[in-house]
Amino acid sequence: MTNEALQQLITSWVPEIECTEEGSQFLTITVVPAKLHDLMRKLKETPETHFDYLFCLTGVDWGQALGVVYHLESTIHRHNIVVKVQTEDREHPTIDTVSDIWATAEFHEREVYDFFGIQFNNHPNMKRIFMTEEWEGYPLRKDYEDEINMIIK
Amino acid sequence: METVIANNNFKSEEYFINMGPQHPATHGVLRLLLTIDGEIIKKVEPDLGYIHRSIEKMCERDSYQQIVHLTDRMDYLSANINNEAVCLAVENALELEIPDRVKVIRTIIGELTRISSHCLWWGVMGMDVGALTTYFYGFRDREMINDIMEETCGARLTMNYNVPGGLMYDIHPNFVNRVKAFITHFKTKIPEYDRLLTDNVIFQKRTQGVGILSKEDAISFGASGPVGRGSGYSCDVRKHHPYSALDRVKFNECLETAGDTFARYKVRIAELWESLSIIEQLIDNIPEGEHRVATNAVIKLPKGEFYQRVETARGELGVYIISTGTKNPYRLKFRSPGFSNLSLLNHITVGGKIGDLVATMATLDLVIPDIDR
Amino acid sequence: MNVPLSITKTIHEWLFSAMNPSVASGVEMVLIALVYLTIFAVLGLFLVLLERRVAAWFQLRVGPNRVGYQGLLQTMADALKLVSKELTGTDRADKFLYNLAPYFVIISALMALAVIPFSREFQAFDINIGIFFLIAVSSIGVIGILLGGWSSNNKFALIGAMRSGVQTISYELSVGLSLLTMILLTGSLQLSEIIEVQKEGWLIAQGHIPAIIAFMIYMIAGTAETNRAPFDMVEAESELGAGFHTEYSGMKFAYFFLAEFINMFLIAAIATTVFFGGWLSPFGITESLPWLGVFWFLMKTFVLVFLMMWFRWTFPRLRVDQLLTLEWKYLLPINLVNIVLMALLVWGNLTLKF
Amino acid sequence: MSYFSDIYNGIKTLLTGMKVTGGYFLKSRKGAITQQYPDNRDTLKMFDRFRGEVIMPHDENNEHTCTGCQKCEIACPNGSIEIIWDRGIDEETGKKKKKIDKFVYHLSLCTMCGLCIDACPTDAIKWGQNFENSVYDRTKLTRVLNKPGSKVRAGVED
Repeated sequence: MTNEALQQLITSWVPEIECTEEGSQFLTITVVPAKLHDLMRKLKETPETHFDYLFCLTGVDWGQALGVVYHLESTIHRHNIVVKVQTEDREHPTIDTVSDIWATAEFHEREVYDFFGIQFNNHPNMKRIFMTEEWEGYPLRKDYEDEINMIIK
Repeated sequence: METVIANNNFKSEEYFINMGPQHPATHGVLRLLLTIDGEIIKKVEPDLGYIHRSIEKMCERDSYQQIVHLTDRMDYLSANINNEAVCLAVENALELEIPDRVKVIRTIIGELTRISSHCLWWGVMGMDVGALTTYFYGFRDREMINDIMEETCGARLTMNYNVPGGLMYDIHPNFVNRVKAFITHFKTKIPEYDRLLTDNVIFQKRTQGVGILSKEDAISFGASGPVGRGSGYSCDVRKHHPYSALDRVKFNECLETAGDTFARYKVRIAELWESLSIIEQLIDNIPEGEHRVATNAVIKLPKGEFYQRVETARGELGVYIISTGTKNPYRLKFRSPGFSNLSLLNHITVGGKIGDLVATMATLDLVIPDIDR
Repeated sequence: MNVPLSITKTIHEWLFSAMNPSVASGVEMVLIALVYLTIFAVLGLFLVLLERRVAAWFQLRVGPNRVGYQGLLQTMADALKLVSKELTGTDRADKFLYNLAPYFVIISALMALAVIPFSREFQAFDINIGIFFLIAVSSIGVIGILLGGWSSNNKFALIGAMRSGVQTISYELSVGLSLLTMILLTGSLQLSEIIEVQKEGWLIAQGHIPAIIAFMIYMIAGTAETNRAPFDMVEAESELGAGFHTEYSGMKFAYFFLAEFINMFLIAAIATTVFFGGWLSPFGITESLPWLGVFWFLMKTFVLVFLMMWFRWTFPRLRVDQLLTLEWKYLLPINLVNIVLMALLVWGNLTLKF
Repeated sequence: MSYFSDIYNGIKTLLTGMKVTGGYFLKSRKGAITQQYPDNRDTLKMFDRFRGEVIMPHDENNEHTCTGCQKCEIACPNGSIEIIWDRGIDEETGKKKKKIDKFVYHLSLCTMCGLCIDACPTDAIKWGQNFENSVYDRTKLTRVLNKPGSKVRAGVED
């Protein structure tokens, strides 16, 4: 499926998304957290899209907002899409989990939680994965400070 | 410790055991929290982070040339392929035209790296199922590749041979002859691997029907590399998204359908042959030319997002760079193959014995620094 | 007919002529004890060295070659190191059983060593139930392993010990039955008698097909009995760390280690005695020189020991359920059929004698 | 019947495996792949490109080619290189110019990535092939690469 066709199809499902192809080799769509889970399920289950392979899940600190970027590929049609979701709440950011759609998301979401502090709703095992349980702060956030262990050039 | 037990809701027959972080079968500092009933595994929960160095955070303060050397320290057995991934991402972002010579050399060195990684894996696989001698035979062949690497790149493990724009130095004059000598040597050794381990009845009984991963699960768990291909899932990045000189060589994607430990083993052995064939196709016609394109001393990527996928010895490595136009990346994410492959460990080992867990883990071929970036 | 305790007749007679009988037998016992302890230590250290060198040669390495000529003193140095090491133990371990366990293992190995006929004269205790005694004593060792694993207060050690229990109980049957097959030929349990019978040809030749089958079963079961690879479920370093002796250090560990190697020697020595004519020379070529018996005996034993090392450095390890499958589904039924076959052979007088 | 063919095939594969190891056992005398390391020190030669440590070659007049441009210091990802420099008066021209006082190299921080040598415009630093770098005191790993009294070779800066 071409990027235009994909874009049309997805806009027909969820009208309020932003699509762009600028600055990236993939079609990128941005969606609000509330619509994320439905959209993802549709992307996976609709035969025309069939995005069954979540090959990358990245947490990003955009300064104002915290976000997650999902890179999806279809193993049948071999097309890709990037889905972005953002939340403005830096104190208690929450986003719906997609680990029920792609099992690989379980570990990747734990990693994002560990480093960015984004809570994933309905995640089966939402706890830190790399850091110790009692670690304070979320190290990959831009405002994270650690005077002892961090060297800033 | 106490909290772990409290969270596990044991039945009376079950008990809890710590496998790692210092355990011979976990190949590094991986810690597995096992819930066991006698010898039967009820639950496997990996506990990670014992050597997490926060490479992604370090990348945010490093220049693009400096990032390359950090990737050596992720999956140290595919160091060259990791370097290549970052360099390709940067070069694509800068829209640099890379000379053919560089592309061919990168591919040859990448495949050599794959062979050396699989040699080590084969040795360790044998050792994990109890055949200690395989380790040394695997290392003997790996040693030849290490010598080639040392002569050309200057180091045996953390080479840092690729730089954005090409290669740090040109290949050594002995390179071609040494690689050819290695190919002739290694072609007689793979059948020996088969005679010693693959055909062995004990080994086959240990691995067949153990740790079965279905194709659907493989895709859902994001398995890649030999782990995915052992389940019949065509996931070779070299085939689907060819990079460097891989679009001009003929090779087969090694697929097995059984999805068990033995299938994953056979995929890797078959990959040894395929990698040899790729090198053979390229080694005789390395094009003349520059080994490096001049770049600015300070590389600034344009604003945007760049994603590069490569196939390391363990599976798909993704480098995701978000750039704001400065000399450092705003965010750099490594999608490491080991992390996704580890996530399916619990799924495929529950119900097996402790011995099965060890054999299965050996074919997942985990490198812990790759998981704990 | 036999003098129950005799290293050599000359020493025995000299002792009894020099002092009164009760003192003499006391001195003799002490002498024997000293000699066997020395044999035990030297043999153990030598076997460890041999294993390391053989392993190195299989693995394209050089092996220990720095301490002494060609590394001959390497294991001595290792033993010294182990002696000087601190004895660590776990918290809340059962201290009494924990300390007792190594002695079980080592004493059972020593007891078994006593009945092995190194040559016609060189046998401490020629008991008339020799084979039976050996089988009985060799299974005491597993109690030591069980105790060691249990009392260590370590789950890996416990799993190792339980595996050991399962394994030894199963493979004891095959060891016993395969030796029983050969006893049908000899008609005696006494080891010196068994060797006497073989003057007409080694039992493996006398009993041809069933004897060869029995030998193969014996070697497999014997390897399993000593917990060596490919049956080293007990230690299984890639699964259990170090198995039952995870928590042992220093000399206590060394006892387990030495006993393991002595047990391997014992299994090979029994096979030599029962299948390969013990100290008898091949085709009687050195019959006029009886003291060469020790040489022949050791040579045959070391060939078998080498075979076991060859197994160890080639094969992968079995899984615990496959271990039991092999015993109960393959070895045991074949063994039972083999006994019947051997009985028919003896009954029909089809044995080969020279 | 598969019961017996299983046994037969099983034993056959085991013997094949033993043949492989046995073959190596017989050839073991000349086949050892390991090196007798401290004994072969005299014959052990590393490859020319081997990255052992960073060195600064000096010629017979005790001159090096480091101008103190600090490109290596910037290129280093780990801060292993510290250049302590000063402005001295050049004897010929009489102008003030930058020259190095101390070229400090922290081997303990170095990851042997080679970026400093790649960045050096005057080839003042090179890879040394020495790999026996173990010391009892880690302060010994901090080295000053320019020899005492050394100076920049004339003409390098042009």
